[in-house]
Amino acid sequence: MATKEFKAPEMLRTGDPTGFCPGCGHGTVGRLGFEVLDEMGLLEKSISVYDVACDSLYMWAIDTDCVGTAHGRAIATAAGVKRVRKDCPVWAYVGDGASYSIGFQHTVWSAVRNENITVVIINNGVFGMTGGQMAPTTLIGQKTTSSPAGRRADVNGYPMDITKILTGQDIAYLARGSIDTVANINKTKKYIRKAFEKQMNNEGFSLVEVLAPCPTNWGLSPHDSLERIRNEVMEVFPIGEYIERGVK
Amino acid sequence: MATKEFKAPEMLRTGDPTGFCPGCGHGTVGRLGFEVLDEMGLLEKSISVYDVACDSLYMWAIDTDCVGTAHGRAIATAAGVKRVRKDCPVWAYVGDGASYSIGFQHTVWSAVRNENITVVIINNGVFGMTGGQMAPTTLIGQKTTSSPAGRRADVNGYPMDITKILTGQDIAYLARGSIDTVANINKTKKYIRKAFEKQMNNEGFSLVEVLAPCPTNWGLSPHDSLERIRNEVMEVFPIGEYIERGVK
Amino acid sequence: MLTEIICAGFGGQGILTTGILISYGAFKNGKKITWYPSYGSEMRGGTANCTIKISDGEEIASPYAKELDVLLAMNAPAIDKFEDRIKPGGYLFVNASIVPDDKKYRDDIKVVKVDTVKLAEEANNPKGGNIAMIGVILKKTGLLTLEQFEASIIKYFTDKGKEKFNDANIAALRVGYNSVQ
Amino acid sequence: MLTEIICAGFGGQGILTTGILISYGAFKNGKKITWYPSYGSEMRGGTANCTIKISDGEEIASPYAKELDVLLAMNAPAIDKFEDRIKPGGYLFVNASIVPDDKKYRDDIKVVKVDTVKLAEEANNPKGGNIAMIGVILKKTGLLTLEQFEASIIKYFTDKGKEKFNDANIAALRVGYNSVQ
Amino acid sequence: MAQIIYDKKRCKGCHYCVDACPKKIITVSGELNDKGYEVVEFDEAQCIGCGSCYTICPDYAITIIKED
Amino acid sequence: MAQIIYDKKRCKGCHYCVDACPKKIITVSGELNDKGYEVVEFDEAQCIGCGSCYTICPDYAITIIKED
Amino acid sequence: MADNEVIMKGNEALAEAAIRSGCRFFSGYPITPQTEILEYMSWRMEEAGGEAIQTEDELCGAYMLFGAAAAGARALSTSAGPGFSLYQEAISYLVGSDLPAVLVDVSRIGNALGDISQSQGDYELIRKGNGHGDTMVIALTPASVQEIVDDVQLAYELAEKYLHPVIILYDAAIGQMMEGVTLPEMSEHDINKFDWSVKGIEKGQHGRKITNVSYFCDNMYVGYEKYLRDKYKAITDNEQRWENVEVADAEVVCVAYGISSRVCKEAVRNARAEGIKLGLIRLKTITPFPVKAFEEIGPDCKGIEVVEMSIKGQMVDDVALATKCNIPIYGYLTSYLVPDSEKVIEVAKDILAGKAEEVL
Amino acid sequence: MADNEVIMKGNEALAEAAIRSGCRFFSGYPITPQTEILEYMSWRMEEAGGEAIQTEDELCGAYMLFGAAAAGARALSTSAGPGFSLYQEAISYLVGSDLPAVLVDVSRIGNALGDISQSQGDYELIRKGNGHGDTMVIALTPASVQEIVDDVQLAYELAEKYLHPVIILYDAAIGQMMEGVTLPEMSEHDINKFDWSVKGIEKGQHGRKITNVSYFCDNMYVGYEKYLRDKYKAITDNEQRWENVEVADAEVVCVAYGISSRVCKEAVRNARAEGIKLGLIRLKTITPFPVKAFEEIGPDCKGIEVVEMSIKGQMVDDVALATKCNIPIYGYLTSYLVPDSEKVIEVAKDILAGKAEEVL
Ligand SMILES: Cc1ncc(C[n+]2csc(CCOP(=O)(O)OP(=O)(O)O)c2C)c(N)n1
Ligand SMILES: Cc1ncc(C[n+]2csc(CCOP(=O)(O)OP(=O)(O)O)c2C)c(N)n1
Ligand code: SF4
Ligand code: SF4
Ligand code: SF4
Ligand code: SF4
Ligand code: SF4
Ligand code: SF4
Ligand SMILES: [Mg+2]
Ligand SMILES: [Mg+2]
Repeated sequence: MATKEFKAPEMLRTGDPTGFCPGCGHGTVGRLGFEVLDEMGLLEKSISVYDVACDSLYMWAIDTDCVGTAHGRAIATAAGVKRVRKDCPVWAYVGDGASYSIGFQHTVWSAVRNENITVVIINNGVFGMTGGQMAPTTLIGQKTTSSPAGRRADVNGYPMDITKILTGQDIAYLARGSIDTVANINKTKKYIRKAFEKQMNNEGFSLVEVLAPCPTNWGLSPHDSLERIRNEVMEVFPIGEYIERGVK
Repeated sequence: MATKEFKAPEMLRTGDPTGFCPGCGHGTVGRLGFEVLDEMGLLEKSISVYDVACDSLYMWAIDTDCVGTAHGRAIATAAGVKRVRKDCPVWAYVGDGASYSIGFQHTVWSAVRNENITVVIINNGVFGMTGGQMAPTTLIGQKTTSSPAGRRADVNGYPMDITKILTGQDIAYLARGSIDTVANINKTKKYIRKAFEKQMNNEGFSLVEVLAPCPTNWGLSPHDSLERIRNEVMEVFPIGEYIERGVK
Repeated sequence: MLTEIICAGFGGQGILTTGILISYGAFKNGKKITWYPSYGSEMRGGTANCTIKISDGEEIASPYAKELDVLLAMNAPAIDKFEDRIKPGGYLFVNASIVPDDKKYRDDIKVVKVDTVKLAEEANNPKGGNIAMIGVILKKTGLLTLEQFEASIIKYFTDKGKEKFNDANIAALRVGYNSVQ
Repeated sequence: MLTEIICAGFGGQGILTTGILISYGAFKNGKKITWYPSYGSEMRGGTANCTIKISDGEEIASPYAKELDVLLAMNAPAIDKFEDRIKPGGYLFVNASIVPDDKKYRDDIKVVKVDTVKLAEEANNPKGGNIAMIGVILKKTGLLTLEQFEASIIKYFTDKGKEKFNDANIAALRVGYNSVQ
Repeated sequence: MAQIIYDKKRCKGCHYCVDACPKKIITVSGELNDKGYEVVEFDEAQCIGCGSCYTICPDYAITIIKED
Repeated sequence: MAQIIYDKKRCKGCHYCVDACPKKIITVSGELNDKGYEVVEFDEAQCIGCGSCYTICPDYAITIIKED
Repeated sequence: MADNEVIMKGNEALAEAAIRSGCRFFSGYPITPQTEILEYMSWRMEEAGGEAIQTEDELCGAYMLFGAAAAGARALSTSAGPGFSLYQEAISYLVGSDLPAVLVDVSRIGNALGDISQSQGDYELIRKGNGHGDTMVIALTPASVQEIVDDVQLAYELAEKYLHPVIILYDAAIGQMMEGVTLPEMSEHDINKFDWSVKGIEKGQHGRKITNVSYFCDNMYVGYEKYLRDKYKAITDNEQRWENVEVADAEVVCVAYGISSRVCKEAVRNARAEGIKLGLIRLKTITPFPVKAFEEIGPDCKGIEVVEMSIKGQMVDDVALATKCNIPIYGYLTSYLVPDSEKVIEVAKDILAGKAEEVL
Repeated sequence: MADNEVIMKGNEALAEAAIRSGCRFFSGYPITPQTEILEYMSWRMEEAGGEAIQTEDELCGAYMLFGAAAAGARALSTSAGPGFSLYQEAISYLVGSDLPAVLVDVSRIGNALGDISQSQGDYELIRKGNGHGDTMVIALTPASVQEIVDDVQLAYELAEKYLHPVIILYDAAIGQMMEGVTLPEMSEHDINKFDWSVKGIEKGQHGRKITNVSYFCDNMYVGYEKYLRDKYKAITDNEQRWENVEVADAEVVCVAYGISSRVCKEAVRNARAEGIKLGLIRLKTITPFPVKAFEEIGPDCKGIEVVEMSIKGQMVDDVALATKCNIPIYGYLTSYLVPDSEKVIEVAKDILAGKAEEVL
């Protein structure tokens, strides 16, 4: 009798509960990464790089090798790690504030140099860790603690869409997923899997952005947060695969 | 009897000779900017922002208000100036190293915020001031002091093309000119004029990149440098208008 | 005289604002105050607290409390965390509409159970539980007179452009105040 | 004994390398040396110079020269800039293939005019003018013997993988050396 | 037939699973766990082992073992 | 007819103007200016006042006044 | 009680005071424990008719400030610990370009990320860091919300008097704390009032050049050496600020600033009540370091007690120099804990009893 | 003469020595006067089988270094003045995370852009800067090309001994100068030799976490306070390095490092020949500051002459503390000019004649 198990990697199940807020998307997205690494037999060999935002809570949630670096510098740091540890899967697991504002330059330049790392970016539309300020991905009209009247295009510019920025770069892989539904979660997992496969194939830079809820700073229930992703966020940030080298 | 004069703005003609090397493109490109300002009656009101590369030599070549700021920070600085001096035409006149590597983030983010400034970027394919190291725009195969065997895509990535990066941004104007021929110089001047007009119209961010020679660090005669632009550089960096708001 | 107070409870219970209202009342009546939040990554814990120090004369040094004169506990974890720090003879005000009635307390402190939900209902101000609680505290501790506090709370909300809540707030305050025999 | 030398000329004249060759020769023959370029934004001026200090014993302090024992001037501006700094009795070696013959010099120094182009031709090494100049300097100043310098220059180019130039270089050196009576 | 292993102490009461279950057999229990979060309960008998609840749970609180 | 005003001391000897002149009336003179740059000379009589030399000169060394 | 008497968080009071001092330009990036400044500016500046920009990073924040200051505005940029480290290059540029600008560092615990607890670990960064080259800034260290407000006004005045950046340094405790405060009246700053600022010229005028001042000195660095030494000397001579509390007859003198100094003041009160002769030198500037405050120390002083929320005791060297190495220095050094006034007295007692260990 | 005896520029010798010390990772961004290091690495590192990356900016250079060090490599990143200011945050992170890494600052003149002339204006940046929080690094100050080479090897050893970043500081004069030098043999570094570095785990092993060390201390900052104080004390006790030249009987003692110290050495030689009792304390480390060197100063010493290419006299405070404020301190301070040995002697004579003015 065959059995099918839906089971998180042991290291996640047996560790302490995560420090994330109820309904936070970090729990799901991080798990997808670790699941993929586990299924590829790479979890132990993996090296995760976090910065100082909510992603850093994974440092205590899973017992693998990791580096915690400065805000916005996870991608640069991961590139440094990978160049020394060429056999290890190395990923930067980071927020949208980190990757598209303070660390934006490293995001793009790691792509230009085609650093052989995987980057997973949580697009939750806010600076979660610091209490919900406007992020590069904050939608027009969205109220945050630093755009109390709602983001305005004429003042703060339009939301940063990394798929536009990296169009035309010769990188291994670029995709955007979402975790608003089970189907989308499964699709996102496939993206992340491809990203790691390409890294292990030495194809270069792979980036998967994931639309995820921050119920705390959105001031919404977890349920309503997922609705918001479906109804508002996905319209501005369409999900799908954007670059796949050879295919493109 | 009507007369037609080809005459550089008085402040350029009567000042000291510039500090640029023979055949350096900075002389021509900077002049175009000052010509346009002069023709628009704005030269005196203008505020120029330079960083510390070869562009900074203009600080001593023309006697208008200017700010010299840190390497790569001219665009951010210019944005600060403009927000205080809304009536003055403010431009950042800078190198490709400054704008696409160390200051890349400010270049893109000033575009995202649609800062109402004009940016003119000298694409000379090297870090001129520091002795000809590889720049973001260095072509594949091009030898520089920090890529003595020629730039390699697999090591240093492909040349940075700002028109790809800013595709899809809602900015006022984006164009690339060249100064390899009289015709192209005249075309470039039109681009720069449009850029300033849009600024004075409060339409927001305008950027004109200009392909220009650095004979010194290319190790070529001025004549051969212009040839190189025509034969090699322009192929990788096509000239033309890329974004014009409303038209696009 | 120095009065040390901690207000604590769940994140959404308006704890910080309650503390601010008390502080403001004291300040507007000539006292020196400090108000200090627990801030930052504690956010995710879902709990909140703030420390208030009120002085009649001397400058206040540290904003941290040493020995509490008053603990305002809006939930049970707040009691577990801070009860020890109340000075003998000090006050513990308990939000009785959440905290189980059979909870045990130190016997060298004065425990005052306040059914904030009931008081708010009585005042016809469903959001007025915290202000009613302040009313109770004023009456019990004599920190400020009712009139003093009424003036300050009216000014507070009026300055914020929220004068339309003034009547309801005063009602809640009085209900709380008068609920104490 | 401390010998202070400046080599100066146009950017493309191989000034810095000439200085390095002299320094290397001295170093490989047991002397202490410092070599110091003019660097940075002077690049755009189109001139180049370097300062060499050679010591038989003592450590060299500053790499800057105080009083020149030798000025190697590959063009006229180099003479204008540095002639004053030559110590009385010191040497000025002039690249006579560029510097006009009627140029006036201080009369308390020894001026040696060297037609580098002619010497290079004689040696059948069109690029050998600078090395021929070194030959002249060696003979005049006795800084190193011809043999000492030959060994060092061979090693220098051999280590750089450029041994194919050795014969031509030695030829230029000897032509220069022997051109001095 | 499927087995549901529910680790209550990890649950944060987001109730994503309640929405995600196609059989609607996950319900809010009213019970609070140690951390004060309102946990859920499962009608295991009706579970089809689709794994949706596992997939959407951000806190690794659910494991599903489906025997074919 | 056009007038050419040539500011020799500004000239850096790049000789862009030599290439750019459609009439090929600008030539390298062999003369050096103060800074040691090899300056050019013009055959003014043949100048059509097109301004190409002005336009391509990076050093503001040339002014052209064309009278129609 | 007047309408401008309110209770406010230190951070928000700073923002409001800046606006009332005529600041119409703010640029910065969120970082705890000072994000309230940016959040406050994000709505308040528009009301005041100014510009508040949440920049993409600290570097842009610092260089927009640079540009705004060059244009003649009263400008502000604020950060904390790690973010303030990123300001270092720009601060050096502000110094080198003679630009008046006000910056704020709300310090938090630790090197690296550290944590967000209060701490006074940025003393050296502010007093000796300031980027490369021969830099020195003016650094004010308010100890209460009211003093923050007063110091903002002062900071702009000093910045404009010396054409020099001024940093206001306080710790998370003071930034997060609410206290009663009297706000100044609203005032406007005239961006055209300086002749050196860029604003466009009239025909025939010379252009203004905001760049390294050394370019305009006789013989460049030869002249600049004197210029800068004179400027630093003037600042050092004129701008020392401190508050001495019962120092003259004290047997132990505490030296502290910011939150620690408040605790020391309480300790002095309580110690004196016990008959212990404790005193306090409270530093209101750390640059210039108020060496003059130490002149009041009397012959009875047996030791100095440095009270500082730092691991290294970052202030100790300056105190030693201010006392000409003549008085033994002891420390009550905490990292993230606000010092306790009883412990301050205990340490003082140990010093008097010969039981304390010197820190230098 | 052996084959590894060559003449080299200081900057190139640094690069070659790093590679021969097993450095296989370099990241950096061009800036005069140290770009030769990057240029050298751009071809040489590939030969050695390592990675040399010209990064998009200094921040990436510093954080790639952080990552490479975390992965166990001997890593190097180099910059100068303005660029080194941009390293400040990362240095604080290296300190806070106990990462061994070597960084180089080749200092140049001035705050702001300054110019590219030699100078010793980054003393405070290196000694007291190092970003936010309670930071202190080990800082070596070689005075010759040979010493650069020796210090590179030493730097890696110290970095790995203390799990701490080490900065090598020298001025443009030493970086641009060629001298004779004996290079060490090529050696390899085993990236797996540290148990703390990230490298992937075996099943059942615990993951390694490179982050703030405070997280792993008892009671976080309570434990970290002790940990860091002990570390700093060990460094201060064990790693002071200096060279004393005729100090014991000297009537005037010069204190200097780098290029200035070479000039002083010449001055001592010449002064002694004239019968003037001049001595020299040459600092080979500035952190820890070699206070022990000052013990040799004898009773005849009338004054200290600080010889430094800085406007402020950045070293003066440390010298005063090292002498317990007991000896008058005078300065011969230049900014961009390499000091002159005759002038060193002149100042010494003035000191002896009572004609010099104290700098502190
Ligand atoms: C240099 C620096 N600047 C700012 C901060 C403060 N900071 C920490 S995390 C963060 C933003 C986090 O947002 P994001 O990257 O989107 O991650 P999230 O928490 O939303 O997942 C900020 C601004 C810092 N720690 N260091
Ligand atoms: C923070 C900092 N990093 C590096 C430098 C050194 N630097 C000065 S100009 C320059 C590059 C100039 O290249 P580019 O911007 O292309 O201008 P160009 O001279 O080619 O016109 C560099 C690396 C610096 N001054 N400051
Ligand atoms: S603040 Fe937002 S991103 Fe951070 S843990 Fe909470 S929900 Fe997740
Ligand atoms: S180095 Fe290049 S860019 Fe700079 S002035 Fe010379 S030619 Fe122009
Ligand atoms: S999804 Fe997970 S955490 Fe959320 S309620 Fe269900 S079991 Fe609990
Ligand atoms: S496995 Fe599917 S059917 Fe079973 S409880 Fe989970 S979601 Fe419902
Ligand atoms: S283009 Fe101008 S600078 Fe060049 S040679 Fe002609 S006149 Fe001289
Ligand atoms: S104006 Fe035209 S024709 Fe006359 S010299 Fe210049 S380029 Fe030649
Ligand atoms: Mg985010
Ligand atoms: Mg360039």
